[in-house]
Amino acid sequence: MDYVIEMLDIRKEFPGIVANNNINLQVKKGEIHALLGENGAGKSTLMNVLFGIYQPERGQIRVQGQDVNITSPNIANDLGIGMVHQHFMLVDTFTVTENIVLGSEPKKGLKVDIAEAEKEVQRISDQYGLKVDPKALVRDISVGMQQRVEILKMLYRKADILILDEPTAVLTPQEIDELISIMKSLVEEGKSIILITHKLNEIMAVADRCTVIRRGEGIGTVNVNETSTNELASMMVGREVSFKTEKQPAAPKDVVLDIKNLVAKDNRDVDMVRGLDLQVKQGEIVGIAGVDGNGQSELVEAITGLRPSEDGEILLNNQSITNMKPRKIYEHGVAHIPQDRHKYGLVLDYSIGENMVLQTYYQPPFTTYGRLNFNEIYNYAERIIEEYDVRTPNSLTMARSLSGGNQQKAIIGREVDRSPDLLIAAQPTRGLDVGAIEFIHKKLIEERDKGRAVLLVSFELDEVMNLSDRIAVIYEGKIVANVEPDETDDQELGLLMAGSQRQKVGEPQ
Amino acid sequence: MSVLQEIIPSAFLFAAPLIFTALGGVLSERSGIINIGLEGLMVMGAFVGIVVNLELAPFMMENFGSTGKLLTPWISILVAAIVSALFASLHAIATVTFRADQVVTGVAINFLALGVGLFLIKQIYGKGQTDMVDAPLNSTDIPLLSDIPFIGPIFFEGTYYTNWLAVILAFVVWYVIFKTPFGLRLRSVGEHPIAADTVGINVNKMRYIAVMLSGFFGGIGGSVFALTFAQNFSHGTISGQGFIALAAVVFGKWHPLGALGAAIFFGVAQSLSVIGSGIPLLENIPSVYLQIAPYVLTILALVGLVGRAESPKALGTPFIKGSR
Amino acid sequence: MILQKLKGTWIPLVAIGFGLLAGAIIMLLFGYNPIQGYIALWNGAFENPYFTGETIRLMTPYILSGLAVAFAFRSGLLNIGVEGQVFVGWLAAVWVGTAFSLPAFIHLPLAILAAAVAGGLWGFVPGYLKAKYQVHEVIITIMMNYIALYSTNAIIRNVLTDQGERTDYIAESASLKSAWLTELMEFSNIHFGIILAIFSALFYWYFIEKTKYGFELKAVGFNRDASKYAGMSVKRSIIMSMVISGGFAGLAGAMEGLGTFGYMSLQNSFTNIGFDGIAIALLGGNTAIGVILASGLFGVLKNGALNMPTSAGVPHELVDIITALIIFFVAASYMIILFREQIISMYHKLKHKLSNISSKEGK
Amino acid sequence: ACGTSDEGNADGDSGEEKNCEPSDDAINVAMVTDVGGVDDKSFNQSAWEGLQAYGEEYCLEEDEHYDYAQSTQDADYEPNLNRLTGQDYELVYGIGYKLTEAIEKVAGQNPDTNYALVDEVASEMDNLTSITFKEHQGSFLVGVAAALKTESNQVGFVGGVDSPLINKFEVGFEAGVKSIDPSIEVDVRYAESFDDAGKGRQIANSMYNSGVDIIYHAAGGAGNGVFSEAKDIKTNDPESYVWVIGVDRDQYDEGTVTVDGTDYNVTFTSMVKRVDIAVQDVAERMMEGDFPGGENIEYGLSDEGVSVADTNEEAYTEEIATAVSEWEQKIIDGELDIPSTHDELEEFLNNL
Ligand SMILES: Nc1ncnc2c1ncn2[C@@H]1O[C@H](COP(=O)(O)OP(=O)(O)OP(=O)(O)O)[C@@H](O)[C@H]1O
Ligand SMILES: Nc1ncnc2c1ncn2[C@@H]1O[C@H](COP(=O)(O)OP(=O)(O)OP(=O)(O)O)[C@@H](O)[C@H]1O
Ligand SMILES: [Mg+2]
Ligand SMILES: [Mg+2]
Repeated sequence: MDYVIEMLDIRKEFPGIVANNNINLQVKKGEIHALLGENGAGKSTLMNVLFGIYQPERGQIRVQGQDVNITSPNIANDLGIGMVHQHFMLVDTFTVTENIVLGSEPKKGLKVDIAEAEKEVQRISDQYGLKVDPKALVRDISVGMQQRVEILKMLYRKADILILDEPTAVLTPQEIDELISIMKSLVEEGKSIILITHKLNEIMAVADRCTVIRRGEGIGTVNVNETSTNELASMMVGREVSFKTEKQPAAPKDVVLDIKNLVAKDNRDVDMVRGLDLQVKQGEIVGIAGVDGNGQSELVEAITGLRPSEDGEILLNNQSITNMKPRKIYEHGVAHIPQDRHKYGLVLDYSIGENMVLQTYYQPPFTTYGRLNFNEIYNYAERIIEEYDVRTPNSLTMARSLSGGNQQKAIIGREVDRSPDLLIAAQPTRGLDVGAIEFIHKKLIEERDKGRAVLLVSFELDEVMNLSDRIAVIYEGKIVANVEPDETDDQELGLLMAGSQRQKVGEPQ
Repeated sequence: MSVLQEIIPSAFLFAAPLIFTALGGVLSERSGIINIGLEGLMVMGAFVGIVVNLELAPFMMENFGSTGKLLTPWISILVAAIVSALFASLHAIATVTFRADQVVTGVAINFLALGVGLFLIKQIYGKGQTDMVDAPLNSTDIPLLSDIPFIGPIFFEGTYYTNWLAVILAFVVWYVIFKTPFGLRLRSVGEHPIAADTVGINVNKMRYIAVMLSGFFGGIGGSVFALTFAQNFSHGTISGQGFIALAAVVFGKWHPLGALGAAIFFGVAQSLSVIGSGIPLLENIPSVYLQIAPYVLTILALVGLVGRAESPKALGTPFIKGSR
Repeated sequence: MILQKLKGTWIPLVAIGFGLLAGAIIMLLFGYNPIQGYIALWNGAFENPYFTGETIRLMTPYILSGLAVAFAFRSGLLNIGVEGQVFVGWLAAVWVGTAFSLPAFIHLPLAILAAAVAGGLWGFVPGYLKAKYQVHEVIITIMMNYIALYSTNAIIRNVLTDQGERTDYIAESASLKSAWLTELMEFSNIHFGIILAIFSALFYWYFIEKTKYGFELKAVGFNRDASKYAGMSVKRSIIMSMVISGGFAGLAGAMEGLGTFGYMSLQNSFTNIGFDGIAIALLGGNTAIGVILASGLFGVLKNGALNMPTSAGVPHELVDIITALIIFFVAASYMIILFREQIISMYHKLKHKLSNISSKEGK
Repeated sequence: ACGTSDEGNADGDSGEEKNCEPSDDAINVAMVTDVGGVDDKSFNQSAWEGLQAYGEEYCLEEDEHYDYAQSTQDADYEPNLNRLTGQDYELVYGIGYKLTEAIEKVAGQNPDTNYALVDEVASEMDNLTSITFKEHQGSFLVGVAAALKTESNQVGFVGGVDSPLINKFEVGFEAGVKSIDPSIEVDVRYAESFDDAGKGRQIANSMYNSGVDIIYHAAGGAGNGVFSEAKDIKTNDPESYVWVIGVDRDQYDEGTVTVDGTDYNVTFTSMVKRVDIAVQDVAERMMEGDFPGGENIEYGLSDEGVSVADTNEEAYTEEIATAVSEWEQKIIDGELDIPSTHDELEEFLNNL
């Protein structure tokens, strides 16, 4: 059998941790090969080894049957390997084209031939149906387009073997569909794809085969059409998992959050929230469904005081919290799981313990007479770590050294444990594995059942549908529909999110 | 004589060394390496420029007469630039290869340059400062251009080729940074080194080049300063110009033409403060106000006009391959 | 945790070793006797109580300027303005010291306070501009240095004196000097400032490590967005950090005004106390105890350097070179770590070889 | 001690063999520089030359019988004085007014050693003498010369830091100029630094542009900028009429310009301050058992403590020299009191 890629018996260690051990990965030409594993299982590490960013301690790599020694991304490029990294590798201040040609620029005299480059980018993007604006600045484009820029980067370099590390984690359902069709057309062109994802249904939908790794060890490779999501999931976690989160019907009571005619601007001074109304009651989960960039982030930031409200009113338990300082808003009983955990959620250079009191450090018992009480802080942190199953050596460990999933669990523990009246969860499971997702979903429902109001913002329809007691669809800064999850389906939600009016059931807007 | 004709040449003269040095700063910082050592790089440039000039001038004048004398400062500047580039490689080794704190290494560069310069002066000349050079840079009227009415006398009469070299270099650096593949790569390294690495750009090499270029430019700046102003080398020859150049880098928002403008702004502010006491209108203002005027003006300009400058994102962070 | 902290301390020690070694090599290259040179350095710093006292006197302002830089560093700010803050602190201390006649227990604290306040004000400007208008603190602090230099000179000339070169001596009641200390150290200029400096270091440690304010400041230093998210006031932290940093620097000025000199004279250029402070802060890893030790090193080197030309004929600039190299080596601690790894692996290889040999011999 | 010896000056290097024995009654002397350092081309250097000359005269060894300690900051003065005292030097000089406080203190603590302060009057002590110079007298004479030389009737003064000491130069100069012709304008500016040659040059540029043709500088390193500017003007136009008056030492060498093989010199004259003579003089008086403790010896025109350089014979003409020496005589004879402060200047000008 011809394999385009063979990684045999790979071992990669980091100080104090074996990220990959005995891993085998064989990719056939023209297939989409999924790589599955929990957070921290070692998927990205394995791909970074293949792409020449890390050197393995042991093992062998063959490309098109040839033994190779990939010591740098350059060599990987030359071998036709391209990679879209889990965290995008784009320079914000550059244009799309500049990002794509960076490192292999077409020249005219001494100059970068930008016009030629733009033409080429346009050509490739037309060829594969990747809609991008070659002249746009990367910082101004949506995440989905950034994703496509990353793919273009590989295609521009004429890569035949494409590695996509969790490409769908940040995409909207529509964008995911687009990506899937892009991937299919790429393999038709004879390219091979290694796809990392936590979403089993995506694997079922596009992949031909799937290799599973667990805690750094290779578990095995299966043909996708001979397996089921359940089997994949249990291979991955090593036990049975359930997908549909069990929950009782909601029993909503008093209104906790009441937003009236809210207006908020984004960083470029453009109105993003434009007269939005929203209510969340005790004991219910309200899911905000919408395509990224319709004012979700601005809405959450306005509620939490991180962004000024230009107009309208935000009431919490009938008291206005409009334009209060974030600290005052927390003190009024709001908790917030932020959407970007590295940027907002954690001080990566603080210990996990210190991060657990990031909002409450100044209150007793953590501070008495201005002095921090480290015993109290670390005891408290140990309790959260215990309760929320945060996998870390101890509470003195730096937040930076935890895996993404565990960082997220820590944040959720911190926010939930404050017993807020209103819990805002923005993309709480982004990039997490099914085990972690299951855990977090359970926690959110538990909170609801304790009588808290939960506002969920997510780009993943499944999540919104699964968890919410009520779905509010956001479009261009307004709530355009309020629907019950069991009275709607993906199809209809998708249309609403794209701005079409609702016709079937519920109150007309 | 018009006030402009008085202020501009003197401002320009003062600005030229700042422009060179600030361009170096822009290059280095664009690659992500903070360069507080600009002062030290200027010191090194001044030291080498003066010593080479002193040693070379007799030979050149003997063999090539007045052409030799004209050439001497240029050779001195070139040698100073090269030596300073080598000297700056220390900063590169420390910050790039050994991931040293860039601010602190810069401070060390400043100490080291002065220490080495004075130590060697003592070894060479047996005293703490050199004599004045015989072949300094001299002003000239630029042929043709100085005949242009109005503009000519202000910009091209009694000016220095180094002034214009500075301006031209600012445009060259601008072109290089924003138009060439090298510049694109340089900027990517300063903004997102990990991304640059994944497309096969050698981040460390780019940073070495940028820092050494900053030494090269700083060396030009220092030697031009020494060869126009003090014309000798001592502990006080370079007294803060490097820091002003650093300010010009930030003031100019890490843009070569911005740095050019900022340096000229400093030059004008400085010559206003100098000339002010000779202008009847300003004569009665206590001199301290004129002395602090350039610095106060800078602050006001930053607050009022320029506002927030966005530095290269990776500025100050060492690149560790494979880090997340 | 203690082990983790201790792990870092060997690096500066090795760096100092490397720096001195490099200095010795330079001395050999240029025909000086390094042993004599270093003996002269040592004697210059410690030969008798007088010089020891002078060394301590020299390190006193360094402790404070080091703390000033370190404090700002901790909240992610680079205070290059310590030079200027030292000047205004010095001036304020001397001003209060000369203008009033008060009992010592009021006068001295008042003069010290004035210095801290003046330095703090000088730090407030860049802090405020950074917080409010987002202008880079580096450039503002550089500008503020020059403004301080020229304004203090103007005030000395026009306000504190009638076109004089230096102010009057401060009143006895505002002086940090004490007959007792002076006698103990054979008339050296050591003064009680050292105690103030050490207390400041204690304060620094307590504030940064143990209080909620320190917690907030460090969080802002590490991650502004997360701090803002967590409800901390980023602006207030930035301003507070620059003010306190400037306050430390002002105290360093008070050491000169109330301790070493007892007056302030027209300044021709900067004192370097602030620039040295940057190096000291790093050398000390931005910790209180580290800053004290690093200041000690600077005190010894600078004071000892003065003795090198007269006692060993070595130009004192050599010490500047050595100091710079030490800073380099500390900054590039990664090099030292690599160096250690190299040595360890060499040691293991050697051991391996030796055991191979011995096992062969065994056969 | 350091490196190669400079052309022929008595560096005292161990290299050269001496064919004489140190004189028995010679005393061991040393000096502490201010931050300018021993090579400042100014009074520190001049003082050291005085000590070297003294060493030469009595066949002494540097480092053993005479030496200097260099200060890098103001706080170094006292330790340096103490260090030299501890090394058993019998007479220790402090060079520069900045050492006043330090030397007073050290002298008080070490009654067995003698001290001498240059450039400032110290408080009275048996083992401390003060050496000052009547810079205003010398400055007056170069002012006279400048007034006779100027064609534009505009002259300039560039000072380092505006301070009483530098004011003496300024005031004397202005008095001299106005004594010849009260209508001559004197443009006075300060660089506010002794180091910043850039500023010195910009000031000079501005002055020459505004018509000044002679600049007297008392600005140390910043004064180099004045020379640079004048030399640049001269290089471009050898016919141009620009002059610099040097300070402290004869700055003739600083003024040389070669244009197309012809040598010119922009140094019109210099106000020379003979610290070397003064230093040697005090040492010799101590040798003779006549240490002037508690006194202030003021070196002026009469004892050649200050003088006017006449090296540039072409510029500093016979005529000017004659006129200057007439004024000099008047001063020496006490017929004329030269002002040394702004207040005195005002009075002086009123009486013209
Ligand atoms: N540069 C590194 N230094 C130290 N440890 C690392 C490094 N990179 C990864 N690790 C560790 O190696 C293990 C595997 O990480 P990796 O990023 O490969 O996981 P992953 O399977 O991609 O997880 P996720 O789904 O969260 O992206 C984790 O425990 C991680 O903490
Ligand atoms: N990324 C950054 N780099 C440099 N400085 C920053 C950065 N982010 C914030 N700052 C500084 O922090 C200051 C405070 O930020 P911001 O304007 O977000 O404050 P705020 O919390 O909204 O305060 P307020 O509620 O009082 O308006 C800014 O003015 C800026 O000087
Ligand atoms: Mg991953
Ligand atoms: Mg705000």
